[in-house]
Amino acid sequence: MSRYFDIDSFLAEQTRVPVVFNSGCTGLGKEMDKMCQTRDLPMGEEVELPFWLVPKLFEQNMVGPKMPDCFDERVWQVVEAEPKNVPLRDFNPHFFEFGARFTELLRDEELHEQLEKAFTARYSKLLVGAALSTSEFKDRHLLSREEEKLLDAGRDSMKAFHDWKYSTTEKLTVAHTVKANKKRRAGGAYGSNQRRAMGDNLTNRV
Amino acid sequence: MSNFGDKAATLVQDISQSEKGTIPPYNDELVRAVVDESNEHHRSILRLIGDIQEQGTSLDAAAPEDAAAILVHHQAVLRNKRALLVYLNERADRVRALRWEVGTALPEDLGESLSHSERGYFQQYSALVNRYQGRRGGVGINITLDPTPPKEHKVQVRVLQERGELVTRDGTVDLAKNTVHLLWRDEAQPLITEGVVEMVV
Amino acid sequence: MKGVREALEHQEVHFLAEDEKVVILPTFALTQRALPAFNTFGPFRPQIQVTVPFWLALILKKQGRCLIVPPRWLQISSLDSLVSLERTDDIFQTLPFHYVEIATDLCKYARDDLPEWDHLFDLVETVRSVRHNKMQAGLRSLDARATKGVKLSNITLLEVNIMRAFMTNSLEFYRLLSTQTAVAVVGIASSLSHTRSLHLHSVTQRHGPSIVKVSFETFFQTRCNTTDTKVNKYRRRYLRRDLRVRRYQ
Amino acid sequence: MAEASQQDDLAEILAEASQQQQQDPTNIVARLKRAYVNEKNAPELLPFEHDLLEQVMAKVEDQELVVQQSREAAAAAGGGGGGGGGGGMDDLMAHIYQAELNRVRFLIRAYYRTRLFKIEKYAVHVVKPETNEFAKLSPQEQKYATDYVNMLEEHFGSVLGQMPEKYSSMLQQIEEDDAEMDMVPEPNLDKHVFCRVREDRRDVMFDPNDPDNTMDLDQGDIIMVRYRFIKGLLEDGALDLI
Repeated sequence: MSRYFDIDSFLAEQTRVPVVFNSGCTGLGKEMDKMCQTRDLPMGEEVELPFWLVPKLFEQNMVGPKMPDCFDERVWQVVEAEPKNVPLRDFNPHFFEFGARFTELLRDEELHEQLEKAFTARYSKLLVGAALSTSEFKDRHLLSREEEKLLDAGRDSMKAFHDWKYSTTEKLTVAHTVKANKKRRAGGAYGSNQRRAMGDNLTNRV
Repeated sequence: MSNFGDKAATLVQDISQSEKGTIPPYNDELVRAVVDESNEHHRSILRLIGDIQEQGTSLDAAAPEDAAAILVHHQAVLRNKRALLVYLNERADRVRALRWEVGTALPEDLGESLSHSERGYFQQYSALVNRYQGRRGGVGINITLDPTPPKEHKVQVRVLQERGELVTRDGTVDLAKNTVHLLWRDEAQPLITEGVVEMVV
Repeated sequence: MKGVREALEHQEVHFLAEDEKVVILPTFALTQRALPAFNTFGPFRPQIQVTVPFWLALILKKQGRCLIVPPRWLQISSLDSLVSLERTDDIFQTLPFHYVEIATDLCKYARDDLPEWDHLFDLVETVRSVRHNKMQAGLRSLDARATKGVKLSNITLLEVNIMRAFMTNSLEFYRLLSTQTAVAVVGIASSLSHTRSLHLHSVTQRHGPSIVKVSFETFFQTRCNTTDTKVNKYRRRYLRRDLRVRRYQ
Repeated sequence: MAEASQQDDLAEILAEASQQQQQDPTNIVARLKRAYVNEKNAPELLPFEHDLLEQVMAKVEDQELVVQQSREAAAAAGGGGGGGGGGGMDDLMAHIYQAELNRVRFLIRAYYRTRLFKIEKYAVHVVKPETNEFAKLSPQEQKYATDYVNMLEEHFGSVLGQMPEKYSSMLQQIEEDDAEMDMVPEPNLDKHVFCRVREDRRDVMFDPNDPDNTMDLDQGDIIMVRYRFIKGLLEDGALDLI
């Protein structure tokens, strides 16, 4: 199990999942449900458990999980309508990692498809552009932890590229490059954002 | 709503939120608490098993509510164990990185952030890398040098700490304070790491 | 471990580029062929072209001992046509595997050997940017099918390195989340999906009710009958056993 | 007309430029470079390049002598300051040899480091006797891996030893005979890697579960694919990781 030592994989399993106890639970009334009046948890009780407790209990048919709030019908409606603007982090900081684990357990085809669709939409409409660029990105707060890691992987690499390209360029005079940039931009060259970003970068360094 | 595993989660959360490349103080208190909680769960498991056996029932025929309770406690111990290991492992990664950053001597202020076992681990790891690099039984090349590809082959350095004479490939150099020298990159690098000299750009 | 990232760093790609060959015009004479070195260089004669690795050319250049002959693709006319081709064509044009690194270094260290080095520098950056935008467009269109393998024609190493972590990690998520690559999906929940809760009988059929006891038996039976809680504590037998074998081999 | 010929020129120039990449296959530095880049990009450990490293290390020692000699010659000819023409050339030779040596040393160090890093990451997996991972290591690496696992076990044991019995192993979540080691990190062979093709291959099937899906590989092609699918081609030398 190569994910055993992975911090995010661990934290994703902290997500609360509503379950119904099919069997009772001896001595754990209060532990499983603060409102419980008896020492033992009675059969049929609905409680919220952290996900890490669920798979084994489910395998043994001791609990039946229900869909957690973060995968509610309404969530998918928003994701479908405006994939770029959905604050997935607010629904669940480990939206995809937890989602993958949860579908693996339930084998819920519909949920599986929704997750894949959501990832694809967010990846192409939000992540690619932001990850392979160094210009300011204002939507970080919308990202799940997994998306944020992808974003940083891309941006770190872009930043390292700029650092590399303009390192030890003491002799590269600003005047030359910036002047040339302006000339070309005025001439209707493409990609002004990117070039501007690089120009700025150069100015800062020299 | 169960609060099993909450302490464990705090332990992992803390290390996860700490700045990359830093080593926050070892949280001995919380580690102990998670260990104690695990032993408490384990005692509950033994109690439940004892009760079942007392009734003359074999575990095979245990009532589902007893089995469920055992399973919950069991999973809780496993969860705590994983938290402890995720915490220890992430810290161990950072402790090892020190060997490559600061060399074989653990800086005092950092040493205070480590547990007793972590300090031992650092010493052992340090020795392990030394053995691997050694001439006898090792590969015979210092592999902590050149973390990035060589660029300029000579670098200009200014002496920050009086060091006296240094024998280099080009002959002997007197490292008197504030003097400037042109050194081979690989010979300068350990001195830069130690803070004896700084690079002059 | 410091200095060891999981992937190549850009500086390392640059290091690899320095082994590419370049033509120089030496200003000195050194006819003696190389001694037992890793590569053979020379002979060097003033004003006679000779091909050397790029790192060597840079050393000689910095000492004022040679002129570097710019490669033919690093010309304003070639790069101008390249820019328009790169813009109009969907595919990536063929370029030297290390064109960015070589052009950047020449513009840094050998600008007196280049006509209008700053113009060249900008043109190469334009080429790279156009290609970068194409790369982004390509990445946007990726989906789970890419986990079956993708051909990236004419991409260069530095370009690979720039998108490497983002692309491979994204595909890892596609692999994880893809319904195509997932294990056979059993529709336990889908039949009841309108209620979004699970039906339990199907699970019972899958596993049968006796599994619980079996696993507990193995975990705890021995321990109820023994009281020597400490004896086996450090017994981590698997590893010790194996390592012992290794040590005395 | 002029434009068309310019395009032809460009095509010719670019074709020429991209042909320059062939490296001499007998050159041991080129081979070390390949070994390093492959090692860096492969998720698992590749077999240690015994012969290659032995040759390179021997040559490094030779060259250290040569550098020493050129330096002495330079000193004799005029204090290394470039007084006489001959002295300047000796100095230059020494500089070139030193520079080359530095490049080779970097590759050796980086190669060793990359392997140690992977050994640490998958230490227990690497020393397991039932896999052949251990055989991929050099004798020094084998010692390193074994010692490393022991010290890791001691360190983790300082806390695990206080856990309830049967929960104190660092190999299994719950100790059980004949059960799998479910805590041991292993390399992810499904990781996607970039490769450059060295030899033409027709109809290459990547995914054995999808036999209809094949690809032609031409020399110089760059592909991105799951490591598992090209592991064999890498071993054959049909492609390199980049």
